[in-house]
Formats: sequence, C-alpha cells, structure tokens
Amino acid sequence: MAMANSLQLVIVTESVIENTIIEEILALGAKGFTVSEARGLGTHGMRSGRWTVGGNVRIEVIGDADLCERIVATLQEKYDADYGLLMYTFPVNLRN
Amino acid sequence: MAMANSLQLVIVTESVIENTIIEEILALGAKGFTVSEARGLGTHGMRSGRWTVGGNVRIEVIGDADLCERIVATLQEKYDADYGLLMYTFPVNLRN
Amino acid sequence: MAMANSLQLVIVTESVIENTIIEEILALGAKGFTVSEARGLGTHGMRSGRWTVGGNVRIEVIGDADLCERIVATLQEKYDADYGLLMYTFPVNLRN
Amino acid sequence: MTFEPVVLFFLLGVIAGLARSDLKIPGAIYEALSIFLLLAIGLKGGVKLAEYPLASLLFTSLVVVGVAALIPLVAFPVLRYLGRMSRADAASIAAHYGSVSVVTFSVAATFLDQHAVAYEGHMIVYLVLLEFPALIIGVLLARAGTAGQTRWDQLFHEVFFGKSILLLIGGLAIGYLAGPDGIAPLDKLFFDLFKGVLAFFLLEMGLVASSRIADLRRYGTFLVGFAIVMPVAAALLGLFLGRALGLSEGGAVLIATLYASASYIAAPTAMRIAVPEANPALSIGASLGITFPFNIFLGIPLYWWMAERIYAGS
Amino acid sequence: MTFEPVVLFFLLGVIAGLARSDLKIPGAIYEALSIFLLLAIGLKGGVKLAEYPLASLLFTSLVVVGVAALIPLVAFPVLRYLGRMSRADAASIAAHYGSVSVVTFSVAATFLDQHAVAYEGHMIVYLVLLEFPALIIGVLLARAGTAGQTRWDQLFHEVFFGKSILLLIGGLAIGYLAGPDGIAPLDKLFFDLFKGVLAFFLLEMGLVASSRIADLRRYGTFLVGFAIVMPVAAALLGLFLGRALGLSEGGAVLIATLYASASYIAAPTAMRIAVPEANPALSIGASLGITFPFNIFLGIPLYWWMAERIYAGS
Amino acid sequence: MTFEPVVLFFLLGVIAGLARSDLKIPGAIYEALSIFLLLAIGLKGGVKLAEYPLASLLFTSLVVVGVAALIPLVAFPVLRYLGRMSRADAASIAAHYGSVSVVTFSVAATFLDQHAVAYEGHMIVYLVLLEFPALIIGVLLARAGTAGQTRWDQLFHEVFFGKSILLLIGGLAIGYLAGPDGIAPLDKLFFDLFKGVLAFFLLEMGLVASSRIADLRRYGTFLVGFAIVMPVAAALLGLFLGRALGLSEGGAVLIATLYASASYIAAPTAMRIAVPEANPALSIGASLGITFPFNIFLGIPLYWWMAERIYAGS
Ligand SMILES: Nc1ncnc2c1ncn2[C@@H]1O[C@H](COP(=O)(O)O)[C@@H](O)[C@H]1O
Ligand SMILES: Nc1ncnc2c1ncn2[C@@H]1O[C@H](COP(=O)(O)O)[C@@H](O)[C@H]1O
Ligand SMILES: Nc1ncnc2c1ncn2[C@@H]1O[C@H](COP(=O)(O)O)[C@@H](O)[C@H]1O
Ligand code: NA
Ligand code: NA
Ligand code: NA
Repeated sequence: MAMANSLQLVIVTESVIENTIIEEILALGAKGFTVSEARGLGTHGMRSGRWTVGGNVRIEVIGDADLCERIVATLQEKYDADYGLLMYTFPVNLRN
Repeated sequence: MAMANSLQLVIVTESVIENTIIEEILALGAKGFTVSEARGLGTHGMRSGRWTVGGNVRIEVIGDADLCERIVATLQEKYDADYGLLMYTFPVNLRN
Repeated sequence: MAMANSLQLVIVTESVIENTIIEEILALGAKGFTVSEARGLGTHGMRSGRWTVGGNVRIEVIGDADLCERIVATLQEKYDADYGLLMYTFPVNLRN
Repeated sequence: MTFEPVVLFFLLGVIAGLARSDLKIPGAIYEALSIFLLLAIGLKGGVKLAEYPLASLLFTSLVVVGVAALIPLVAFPVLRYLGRMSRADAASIAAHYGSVSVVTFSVAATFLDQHAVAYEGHMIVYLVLLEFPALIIGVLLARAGTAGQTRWDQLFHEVFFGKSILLLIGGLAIGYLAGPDGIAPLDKLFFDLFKGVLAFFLLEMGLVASSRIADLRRYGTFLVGFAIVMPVAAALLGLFLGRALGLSEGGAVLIATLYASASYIAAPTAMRIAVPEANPALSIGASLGITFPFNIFLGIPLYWWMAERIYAGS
Repeated sequence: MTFEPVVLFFLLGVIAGLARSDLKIPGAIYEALSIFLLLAIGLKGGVKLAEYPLASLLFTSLVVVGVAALIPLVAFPVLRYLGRMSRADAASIAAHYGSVSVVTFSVAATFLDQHAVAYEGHMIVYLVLLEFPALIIGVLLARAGTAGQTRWDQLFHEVFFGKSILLLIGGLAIGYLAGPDGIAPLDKLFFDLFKGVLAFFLLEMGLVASSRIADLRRYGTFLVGFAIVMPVAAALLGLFLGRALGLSEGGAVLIATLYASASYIAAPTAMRIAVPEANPALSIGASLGITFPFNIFLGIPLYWWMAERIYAGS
Repeated sequence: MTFEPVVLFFLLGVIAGLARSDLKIPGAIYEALSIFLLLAIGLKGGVKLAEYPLASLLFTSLVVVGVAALIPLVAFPVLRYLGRMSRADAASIAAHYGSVSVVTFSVAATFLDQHAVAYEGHMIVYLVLLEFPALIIGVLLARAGTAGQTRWDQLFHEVFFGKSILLLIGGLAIGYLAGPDGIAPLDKLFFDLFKGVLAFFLLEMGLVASSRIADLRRYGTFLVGFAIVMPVAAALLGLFLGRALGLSEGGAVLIATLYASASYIAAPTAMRIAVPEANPALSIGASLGITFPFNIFLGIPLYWWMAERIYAGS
C-alpha cells in the first residue's frame, strides 16, 4: 500500500471504549489499525490499568490527511468531554 | 549513540514470525530493536491476539536510511506475500 | 491541549526503574505520559522480559522542546551509565 | 465480634498498597480469579436450585428484587440534595449501592459456615437477580428530565452480556442442568479451592482499595459517612424483609449483606458506558474504599448480631 | 445420546461469543491451562506406560500410526479435486485432520469414565505419536511437484520442540521415571483438578469457536460437509482397527476419537510456518468451528454407539 | 544419591530451553506462582510458629542470622581478590549468596518429607530472617570507601516492602493469627497444591536457567567454581551450627540448604536498584545457572549425607 503523504494518527484513550472507537474509525473509512495496551497520566488522572480503574489503549491508524481529519473531528466531538483522549499525527513514509 | 539522520523503521507483523524477522534484522546489521505486543486489522484480516489466530508484534528499529532500506527490501521480498506485514519509516532525533 | 511545535519524546528503558523515571519526568514539568511494555536488544544486551532479566518500558511524553530537553539532560546524566536507556524525539501535531 | 481469617488477606493487601510495595496481582490472574469466583458461585447456586420448586421461588424473588429498588431510589436524593452532588454522580453512586458485591456475599457465606449458621441454598439466585436492576434505575435517574441521549442498547448489552451476569447465570444453568452428580468431578476445582481463591482475591482487593483510601480525603466526609450509614440502613431493611419472608436467620443475614453491599465489578463498567459524565473515582472510591472493608470487617458480624436481636424478638 | 456436563461450558462460551460479551479468558491463562492439560495427560500416560512391556506396545503403535497416515492422504485429494481448493489449502487442512486434538481426546476419556466404560491406559501414547506425522505429510503434499522451497529445518524444530509435543513427551517421561508413587504428591494438582481445568478450557474454546462460526458462511457448504463426514469416516476406520488389534470397546472408541479429531494447537502454528501460503482461516474454521463441537456433542456418543454395534457383531 | 521427582521438571525446562522450544510460562503466571509459593510457605510457617514459645526462638534466630553474615563477608574478598572482580560485582554476588532461595528450601523440605526425615517447623522463620540482611551487607561492601551515593531509602523500601519479604512475613502473620483451624479451609489451595505448583515453577526455572548456561562460558571458570564451592562450604557451616544448636538432623540439613542457596528473586531487584553499576548477568548467571541446579540435584542429597556423618560422630 505504498502511497505518498500518509499520516500516522495516534489515539490514546480508555480501554472501556476501545470497541466503540474502532467501530467509528472503520465507519469513517480506515483500512486498518493497530492497537496496543498502555497506561498513563493525563488531565483525566492516572490510568494505571488496574481493574476498577482500567487502562488505556493506543490505537494507530495510517491514512491520508482527510481520513485523519474526519476521525479527529468525530472523536473530539463525541468522546473528548467525557473520556480520557489524546490524539496526534505525524507524517510517515509507507514502505510496503 | 547520538547521530544525525536517523530513521525509525516500524514493522507490524504476525507474532508467529517474530523470531525469524528479528534474525533477519540483526543479520542485516541492526544494532538494536524494540518489540511490543499489538493486535490489529489489515488486508490479511483481523489479528485479535486470541490463540489460533495469533496476534501481531510491533518491531521498531532505529538506524540510518541505508539499513532501513535493506531491511524493507528483504522483508518485502520474503514475507510480504504470505504474512500480514506493514512497514513505515519516519525521521527521529536520537538524544543519547 | 492543541498547541503548535509539540515534540514526542520516546524513552525506552529498564522496567525496574519505571517509577523512578516517571517521578523525574513529572518533577521536570511533564503534564502527562503514556507507558507500554516492551522488550528489546541494545548495547546493554537482550532484555527479553523474562523474570530475573526484566523487560523494558516505552515511555512517551508529549511536550515542548524545552521540557524534552530538560528530561533528556537529566536522564542522561543520572541513568545512562548504569541502565539500558534510549531516547529520541520527533515533532507531532496535537489534535485535541 | 470475631471475623473470618480470610479477611486478613485484605488487610495484607492494604498494608502492601499503603507501603507502596511492588506486590501486584497481574491483571490476567485477577481476570481468571474473578471468572472462577463467578462461575463457582453460579454452579453452587444451580445445584441448590434443583432442590427447590421454581414456582415457589418466583414470588419471593419478586419481593426481594422489588424491595431492593428502594435502595437506589433513596440513595439518589440523599446524594443529590444532602450531598450536593451532580445528577450524574448521584445517579451513578446510587446504582453502585443498589447493585451487589459477589465477594462481600462470599465472605458473608464463609462467615456463616465458620459459625455453623445454616442458610437457604437459593440465596445465590437473589445475588444474580439483584445485580442488574439498580444499574438500569441509575441510568434512568441520570437521564430523567435531561436532554442527554443514552446509549441504551449498549447499556442493555453490557448488563445482560457483561461477564458478571453471563457467568453467574451460565454457572447457574450448568449447575441446574448437570445436577450434583454431574458437577461432582468439578468439585475439586470449583468448591474445594473456593476459599483459597477468595483469599487471593481479597489480597488484590486490598491493594486496590488502598489506592482508593488516599483519594477519599478529597471527597469529603459526606461521602465517607454515606458509605457507612447507607449499608447499615439497607441491611436493616434486608433483615426485616428476611424475617417477613420466613427465611432462616442465616438467610436473613445474607439478604442483609446483599442489600448492604455495593458493586465494584459490573456497575463501574456499566456506568462508565451509560453515564460517562459521572466521575468514576467517586463511586469506586466509596464502594471499594469504604463500604467493602466496612462490610467484611464490621458489617457482617454486625448484621448477624442484629439478626439475632430481631429474630429473638419474634 | 447423553453427553458429558463438561461440554456445557463450551456452549456457554459459544453463547457469550455470539452475544459479543466482554467475557474473555486472558491469553496468559489460556497458555497456562494448555500447559497444564498437556503435562497432566503426559504424566497420566507415563504412569500407565510403566505397567506395560514397552516392546508389546511397539507393534500396535506402528500399526495405529501407519493406518492414521491414510487420513491426510485421503483428505488431500478430496479437498483438492472435489473441493477445488488450492494445493496449499488442501494440504494444510489434510494435515489438521490427520493430526489429533488433545481436548477432544480428554472429553472422550471423561465421557467413558462417566459411563463406567474401561479402556487401556496406553491410549495416551497413541495420542502423542499421532500428533506429528500428519504435519509432515501435509507439508510433503503441499510441496510435491512444486518449486517452493520449504523451511524444513524450521518445521522439524516446530514439530519436535514445539510446546505440545515437548510437554506431552516430557510429561510421559517424568511419569514413567517417577512412577505412581513419585507422582502421587502431584496428583492433587494434575489429576484432581484436571476436569475442572478442562471445563475452563472448553469455555475459552467456545468463545473462539463462535468467532469461527461466522467465518464459515464464507467457506461454503463443501468445507462444512467435509468437517462432519471426514471425522465419522475416520472414526469408523479407528473402530475397526481397534477391534482388529483386540482392544477393549472403550479403547476402540478412543482410537476412533483420535482419528476423528482435528488438531488446532500444534497444526496451525506448524502450517503457518511451513506452508504460509495456505489460508489459516479455512483450516482453523473447519477444525475448531465445526469438527470440534461436532465431536464433543455428537461424535463421541455416536462412536460409542457404533462401537457397541461393531463389537456386538464380533 | 536419589533425588526428588519434582526436579525432573527443572530438567524438562532446561531441555526445552536448550532446544529453543517455543514453550514459555507467561509472565503473569510466573508472578502468580511465586506469590502462591511465598504465601503458602509463610502460612505454613505461621501455623507452626504458634506451637513454639516465641522467646525461645529469639536466641537461636539471632545466632542463625549472625553466623550467616559470615557468608557475604567471606565471599566478597574471595570474589574481589581471587576472582579479580570489580568492587560492585563482588559485592552484588556476595549479597546474592548471603541471601536465600525459597525454591531451593522447598525442594529440600520436599526431599526430607520423601525420605521421612523429620525437621523443626520453625525453619521457615529462619528462611524469612535470612532473606534480607545480606542485601544490606552487599550494599555496604559496594560503597565502603567510595564516593558513590547510595539510594538507601530505595534499598530499605525494596528490602522490607519488596514482595518476597512482604508475602513471607504477611503469610507468617496470617498463619500465626488464624491458627491451624482458621487456615484449614485454605489448605486445599495452599498446601495440597503446593508440590504441583513447585513442579510448574521448576519448569520455568529450567527454561530461564538454560539461557543462563550459555552466558556462563563468558564468565570463566572462576565464577563457575565459586558457584559450586561456596554453597558446599556454607552448607558445612550450617550443618555444624545446626548440631551446635541442638537441631534435629533434618533441621540441620535445612539450615545447610539455606546457607548454601543463593537468592534470585529478592536480591537481583535490590542490587539493580542499589548497586546499578554491578553487572546483573554475572550474579544471576552464577546463582540461577549453576548454584540452583547444583543444589537441587547434588547439593541437597550431599548435605544430607554429610549431616548423617556429622551427627553419627556426635
Ligand atoms: N503530555 C502527554 N504525553 C504523553 N501522553 C499523554 C499526555 N497527556 C495525556 N496522555 C495520554 O493520554 C491519556 C488520556 O489523556 P487525558 O484525556 O488528558 O486524561 C492519558 O491517560 C495518557 O496516557
Ligand atoms: N492502515 C493501517 N493503519 C494502522 N495499522 C495497519 C494498517 N494496515 C495494516 N495495519 C497493521 O498491520 C498489520 C498487517 O497488515 P496487513 O498485512 O495489511 O494484514 C495489521 O494486522 C495491522 O496491525
Ligand atoms: N537501534 C535500536 N533500535 C530500536 N531500539 C533500540 C535500539 N537500540 C536500543 N534500543 C532499545 O533501547 C533499549 C536500551 O538500549 P541500550 O541502552 O542500548 O541497551 C534496548 O533494550 C532496546 O529496547
Ligand atoms: Na446493595
Ligand atoms: Na485426526
Ligand atoms: Na545463602
């Protein structure tokens, strides 16, 4: 899928909404994603990954600027107020 | 190992071939690597990390453009057809 | 926290000093961090994550160049000699 | 008042947590222990259930569940107006206290066994039935008169197919279908090891609770008081109901414990999904940081003491 | 036809999976359970093995393994020409069905115990011996007349030092060397808990199988038919062989079950490495999504029923 | 010299490791097993402790711990001047050998049980007491006459609230408080399964040790020799002390084993934090790669043989 001008969008959020977020991402047109477990601290407090608190997930999506824009806009509107959420992008070169 | 012009190569692939891929990377001259567990969706379908399906691993290698080129070329030729494989690079500044 | 000119600082180090490193990072002014489990190979040998050897952690901090500079300088001075440690930065666009 | 030795493991966990020890039960193990406990309790209940005519259970079950609905309905205004909490927070905490705690129930049953007090085997059915109605009441309270749309489908899914209910009901069904003889070869795992696993679980709960205790200072004395007074009031309701239903003294203590206990497995997840604007630290802090230890150390012996008074007076 | 209560846990897992419950057995637990099962079976077999003269086992073992080679050799042309599958896919599926399933075997043994049917203790030796030859046959079939180079060294390594074979053979050796008395102090873990652990394992298998059921629609009715007819045919072969070898009725049912069962632990990994161009979803979908549940619910009682007819006619 | 069958699991692990098998015990399971072993040993000791007057234990405990301090104090100059190691490395290895191994102790106790040799129940108290003083001596040795600042607060915290000590002492206290009757319902988990869990643990230790064996070539023959001679010398010290203290023959073997064993749970973490410039591969390679297998296969039977000679001569 070697294409120019790809962006990597990284989403760090609460694992309790992992499935919901992934459904959103796919509905918005992502062709794939990669998820890994994480924990962390942010404005919503410590998320140590212990039960009853829950941990974070780190979701990575590679796509064009347009797709990333749509995902960012949707998640920000629907989940940013109530859930721990961090999103950032950076350009990458796809190599296969 | 502070050197200029380093690239971070990220390889997302099936955990069943983790050891094989790491041998290739070291044989091609990488001085180190970092591995973490992941799961994901791509053209080879969902890899949820449940047994019988298996999960992915995310392998990161920092090196110069040459090394990354060699790794990309080798893995693409030998593993891209049969295994789930995603590779991308981006420039980073090494700080120690 | 959408701000321009953010850097992502990635620190890969031994899990035995995770808590110590995180205290340093917060004391130096980081507003948050994300941690995930990793394993790897570097100049300090293989860290497979098996017990008695221990694994690595991958700590990500997003902040301005100043903060990253302070963290890099502190960790390099205090931990680079005795512990496995890799640090690198790259620019990212914060999206929320 | 004596207590069950198994609660000493909770204490050990609290000490380890407060001392910032590196002791931690890995998440995978915690998950496995909780699947074990839920299945084992379900199986135990299912085997007992086969001994009772189902029809006779129907009426008492309706009463036990109906009366339990009072708990969140009383807790909500108390939290909202006395405690001056936001609607979402009050509703979420009310849901936690209306639902039940499987581990508290297990400690109470162990306590009764230790003191050789008999109780009806079908209590476990009430445990299953009491787990979820309060969650729905909580969401209704949070949404009453507000415009916020609720993810009702997600809530119902979470409530009925969330792992706690699914394992409890699944175990109940398997125990009922297989009967005592069919389950016998599983006894060595599910019944003989039960108390040991409970000890392990309490160790981890102590570790987690200790991190909650620190948070509590921030929430103020109102919530701390609520987390102690509410269970005692609910337990009294349970004791009188138990007597009215003609249950044994041990059975009444178990109803009291169910009413007094607050959920910290099913409720937090359900509330995070259905009432995300509620602060989870408040509800979990109160239920796990105060009510749970209160119940296992003081509450259960107290409810038994009260039961003896109430039954003596009949 | 009655079935073993333990299979109800598989059903519970399927229901949870289809209902998209959040129930999941953590990977680490699944790993530990499978190490437990493999070691326990090996130990059990090793203790029994000590009771038989090894030489007498050699001949029957050769026959049981030799006849089993027919299974992949018949399955391959059926899949390739009747099923119009690619060479790689046909070879990989043939390898899965030629190999065996440890859990299916355990459910069959439990079934026989429950019905108080005796069987020879050395059956477990066949289980170990049958696990790998089909994997090598599968790779040979995939590579016959093609230019593709095979990672033979990796395959042999995977087959002989892969954890299933290693734990089975290791357990066998330890059981044999230590004898019943040496193993006795381990009985409480490895034997008393065996059936309970099997129940847990079946719960997880149900969860995984449910995700495979959805896939199956895509593979068409041919594969579904194959996944039911093939085991029954193989079981018949096993029953007649068992009678010819003078085994007890119970022993014949176990040979039949071994022949009928399809691997989903050793085979998928080995095939992914040695025949990577085969689609793993097809082989795992058939073996885990259809053949496994078919065997534990219908197959085992059916093979027993057939065994009674065949042995009555002798 | 016969050995305990349970050590065969260690051998299986070594073989799997050397053959580069994909067998591995997941980290979460390893963690859980070690929590189990530490708690179980603590509980066992606590129950026994209740049978002894605490005051009478105080004197012998002081002697056993005091004499044990000789071990790191002798090991350090040997490593530093004979072995030409850096100050940090010599100090860290000395600390490992001065501390003790819970698993080696358990194998020795199992060995004595198997040979029906009696021993005093309070040995476990010595196990707990011997775990940490050597760690502090090691840090003092590393820092003597150097400018390097030590993270003393972190070290003390690690030593006293690190999970090994915490679980051992916690178990001891719970066992002591609850007494045999209070602990009885936990026996099925903590005592009946103990030996099986030990087998599992030894399997994993074999896997890890095998990776250490390869490293050892690099460290040279001096370290290998040290890792065998040091335990035997320490064991002799322990045997004579045991006799002098009037312990039973079995008790003396256990003191000998404690002195001979080297830590690989508490010590590595503590040294990594307090003496980070020491190379962890050296100390863990010696203690886990050589001393541990030496002790469980040859050392324990040897110490028993020596005990018989020494006690016969009294
Ligand atoms: N400055 C930061 N650097 C790295 N990760 C962060 C940062 N801020 C937040 N995060 C991650 O994003 C998650 C959600 O952030 P928040 O919504 O601020 O609670 C946190 O739990 C962290 O894992
Ligand atoms: N667009 C994408 N964004 C992020 N990760 C991806 C993407 N496509 C594929 N991946 C990851 O790479 C793995 C292999 O991809 P594939 O070879 O396409 O199956 C997947 O399982 C995902 O973890
Ligand atoms: N070239 C590299 N590429 C990726 N990760 C590396 C590299 N070098 C070191 N690392 C990671 O950083 C950790 C510490 O490195 P070191 O201090 O060199 O032992 C290693 O265990 C690896 O996880
Ligand atoms: Na309640
Ligand atoms: Na078969
Ligand atoms: Na020692």
